[in-house]
Amino acid sequence: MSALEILGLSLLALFVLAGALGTVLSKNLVHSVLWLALALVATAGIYVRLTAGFLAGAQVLLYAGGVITLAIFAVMLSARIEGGPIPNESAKRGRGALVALAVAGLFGGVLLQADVLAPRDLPVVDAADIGRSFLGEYVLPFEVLSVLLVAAMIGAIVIARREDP
Amino acid sequence: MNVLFGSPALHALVLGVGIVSALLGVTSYFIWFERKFAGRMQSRIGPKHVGPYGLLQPIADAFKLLIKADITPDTADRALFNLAPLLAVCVALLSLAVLPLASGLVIADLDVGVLFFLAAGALTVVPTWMAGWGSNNKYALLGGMRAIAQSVAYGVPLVLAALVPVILSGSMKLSDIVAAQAGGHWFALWPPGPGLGAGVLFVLASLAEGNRIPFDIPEAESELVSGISTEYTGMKFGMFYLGEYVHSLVVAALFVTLFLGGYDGPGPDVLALQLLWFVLKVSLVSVLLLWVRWSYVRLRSDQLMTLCWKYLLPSGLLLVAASAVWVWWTEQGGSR
Amino acid sequence: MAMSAHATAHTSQAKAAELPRVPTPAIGPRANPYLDADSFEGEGDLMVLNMGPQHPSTHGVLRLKLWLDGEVVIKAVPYLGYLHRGVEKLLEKLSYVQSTPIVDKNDYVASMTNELALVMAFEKLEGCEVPRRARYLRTICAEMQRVASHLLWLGTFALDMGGALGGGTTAFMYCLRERERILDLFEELTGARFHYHMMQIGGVRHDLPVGWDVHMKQVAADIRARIPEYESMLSANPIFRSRTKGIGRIDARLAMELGLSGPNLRACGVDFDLRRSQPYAAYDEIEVHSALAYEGDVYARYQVRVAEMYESLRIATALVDGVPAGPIMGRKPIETVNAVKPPAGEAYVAIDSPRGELGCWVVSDGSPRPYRCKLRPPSYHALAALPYLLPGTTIPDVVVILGSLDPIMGEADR
Amino acid sequence: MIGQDVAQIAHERFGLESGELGPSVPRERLLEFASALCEAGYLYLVYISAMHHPATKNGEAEVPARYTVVYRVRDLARGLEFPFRCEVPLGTGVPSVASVWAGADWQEREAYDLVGPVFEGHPDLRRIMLPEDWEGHPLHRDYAINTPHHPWR
Repeated sequence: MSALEILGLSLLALFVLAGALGTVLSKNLVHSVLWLALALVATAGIYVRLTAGFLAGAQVLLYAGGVITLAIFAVMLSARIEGGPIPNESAKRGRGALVALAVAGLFGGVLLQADVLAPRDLPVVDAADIGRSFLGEYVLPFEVLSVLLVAAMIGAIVIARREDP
Repeated sequence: MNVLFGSPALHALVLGVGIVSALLGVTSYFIWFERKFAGRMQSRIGPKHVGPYGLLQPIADAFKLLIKADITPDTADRALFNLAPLLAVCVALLSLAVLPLASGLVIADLDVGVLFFLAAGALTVVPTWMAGWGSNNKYALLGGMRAIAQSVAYGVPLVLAALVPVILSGSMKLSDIVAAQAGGHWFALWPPGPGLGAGVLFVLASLAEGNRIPFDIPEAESELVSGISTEYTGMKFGMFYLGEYVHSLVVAALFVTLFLGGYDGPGPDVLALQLLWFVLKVSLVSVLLLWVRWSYVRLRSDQLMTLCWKYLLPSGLLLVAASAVWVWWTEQGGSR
Repeated sequence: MAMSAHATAHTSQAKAAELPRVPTPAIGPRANPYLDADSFEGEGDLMVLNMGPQHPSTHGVLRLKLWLDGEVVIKAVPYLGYLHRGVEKLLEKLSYVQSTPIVDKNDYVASMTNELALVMAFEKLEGCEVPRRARYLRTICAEMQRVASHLLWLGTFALDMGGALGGGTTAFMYCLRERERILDLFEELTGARFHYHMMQIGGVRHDLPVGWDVHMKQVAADIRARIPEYESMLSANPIFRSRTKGIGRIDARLAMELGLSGPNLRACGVDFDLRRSQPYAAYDEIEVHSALAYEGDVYARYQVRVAEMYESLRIATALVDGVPAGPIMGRKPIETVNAVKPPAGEAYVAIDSPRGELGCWVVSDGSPRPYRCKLRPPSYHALAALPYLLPGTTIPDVVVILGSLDPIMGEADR
Repeated sequence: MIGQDVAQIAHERFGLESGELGPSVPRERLLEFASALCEAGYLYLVYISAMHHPATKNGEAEVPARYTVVYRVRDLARGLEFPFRCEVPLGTGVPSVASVWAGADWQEREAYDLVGPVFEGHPDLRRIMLPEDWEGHPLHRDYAINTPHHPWR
């Protein structure tokens, strides 16, 4: 890896970190959602660096375009939307930090064992390969997942439907 | 990857700066053209005082916007309010990265070009909503909420419409899609059904995602005063304006690339000629869009949703299925 | 000419026999939309939106306080008075002669009709006869004014539909282009383009200039040929139809109780036209076919107004050919401010202005100033329908419904 | 055209004589009279207005200050009109006819705002033209033209 690439990757990592911290630490719920958007888009940038372009595109399209939008909807529907900022009081910060530290330790341990810093050639996975593996090797999990999603969707409609016709 | 200037990084840098500045210039004159065009449509003249035929009007407008008072409301969410116009322009410019203007003349010919464009389109809603929320104005908030609903809804038919050329060409790389249409096999013309249908769907959904008339309900000046841009003044307002026009030009360019053969046209494959064909096609599509814009009144927000979920989405699914069947049939032995 | 499909016409000859007898439902307590107007005990959190008085689509300075659930209006309360200029008080302080220019500014897009109602009330009070030529000129002016007013309405209505930077402006520009030609006609006749001061007690102020009739007929023919173009741009457009049909429906009974008049009333299927039931000016000499629609929704009001434009052009063209010779004033010239002194008494005169029944109720105590002068503005009555029409609609519909009632705040607030 | 049918009703049921200006209905029977009109087909409310007469001396007899509230209704099907009025001394309310004709709501509000009579039983009697904090009623004959008022917000 060249120095430039390391710099770029660290910058992206910094963005992800800032986004994640902003999400949990921001006092304003709306800001939290937007920090989350930053974290998600920066993650997509890391995917691009890892030559997983398809994954990056899907990440932005689904997470930044879909999930963030739904999060905004959820915020708007649950809070009174007139006037000033919507407060975001995080409860039990200490325990949260503890869990976060534990997770970080876990990931760190795994990463150190996996020897990620060793230089190697990244395999180029293009969209066609992903498509083939979805419809070939992994066709059963893929279809089971789609059935699950359809079931979830039907369930959501059933729950959301009003009692009166 | 076809590289014109030394390393890929240098290539992207030079082309990126060049294309973006060219596009900004083109956009300001596109606005001038639109004003002239609308003027002629409405039996009036349009700008004519600044320079010959009002040609210096865009420059005057830019100066006017720059010297206007830049007001941030006291109760606004300052960070979001000030960041939103900047992001709006940036996001609108993002799609340019994958757009092949001529053979080899592309900033980054990504393998997943179509996906990149769709992802960039999905991002447009974030600055719009930031503006709507950050203004702390009820009209702006309503506009922002409308923008979100619209973007969530119209993202789906947009993906389906863009999927059709991907299926037909077998690639998500925009240069491959253009190559697949070479020699006049434009997807809007051939195969007869799905291509044209998807093209229309693409334009409708992109107009809706870019909040252009007749789908401009987040701005809706007769109802919401000016929607998301109600509180914006000066150049910050100008950036929204610019972003909207850039977006509409990019949509026209992508429509040309995906459905009208991109830079493909009669004559030898030289850069200048390809560029000419591309510009010509984009201009034609843009004029068509202007015509629609200056002829139609706005849809109501709920009608917009009905149109999307009840008509565009099913027809998009149908078009995708039809194009898949077409590809299967041609591979089975039918010939092109 | 393409008269709208649902618009039918009745002639003045057969009016009494053909008029549909309106059913009289039992009178009962009616839910009043104003109850506790400043607060609202609704379910959940409602957003209160003040639409106006500064808003692009409130036709001047109307303020609507809307209680919104998302975009759906739960309750709407109009607030008036932002353009209140105390005209009725002014009329009490000015002499009869001085009053006509004041009311010019009430309905500022149809000035001719304002003056006409006021002047006719004074004439009735005074018992003054108006010569036939003056009555013809008044009728021609009133009908051309109706076309100009409806053209402006059509244009602004298209703007309300949306597209102030799009399709709406295109229709607006076309309509203003035609209206401009009528203003030119009035300028030729009176020297003014907006506030004409054409009518005066006993007749009209200006006689026809030479060649005006030819000019007018040309303008009328041109506009008549162009209106189908606007119809093809608006009512032939599915977006326009889907945004107007079934929206803002008002039933005939409520329309009558509220005193809606003119096109707003005729769009509810009530065939009532002051030009036929109480012919004034020269309407007793010409057949008036008033347009009628039955749905009572926004689209019906649009249809009625478009059909009225054809009819007004026909009336004006027919009359201008037969303008009789004679004087244009029925009394000796008014030379002093206090020259008009009607005997003590009261009079109410109403005319069918472009917006509906424009009435004037004058009380005289024998002095040169009215004791009391009340104007009955059709816009005020039309706005009273808003609290009944708006709940249950969405914000885009609010603008469209308001526009379809064609209120002019200068007239409603006076 | 004045509706003779209602003039007859007014004469027979209420004992009122209606001349050119219509009958003067006593305030106690106003609501009853309005309902009778509405039942007779006079569904269209043309206008409600009011005027104020200051106290005058008619020879020796003193005529107290009073309000005259005037009404005009119409039967659209037959094209007949019928005006009537109600006179009350200052300080006495007039029954509201908003329960009979929905349009009376705004008409009475305007009359109250500009002239001053109070309509009893009105669902929401507020000023409509003038600001809420306005003092006095401008079309009152005694209203001084230089009455101070708060600036319009």
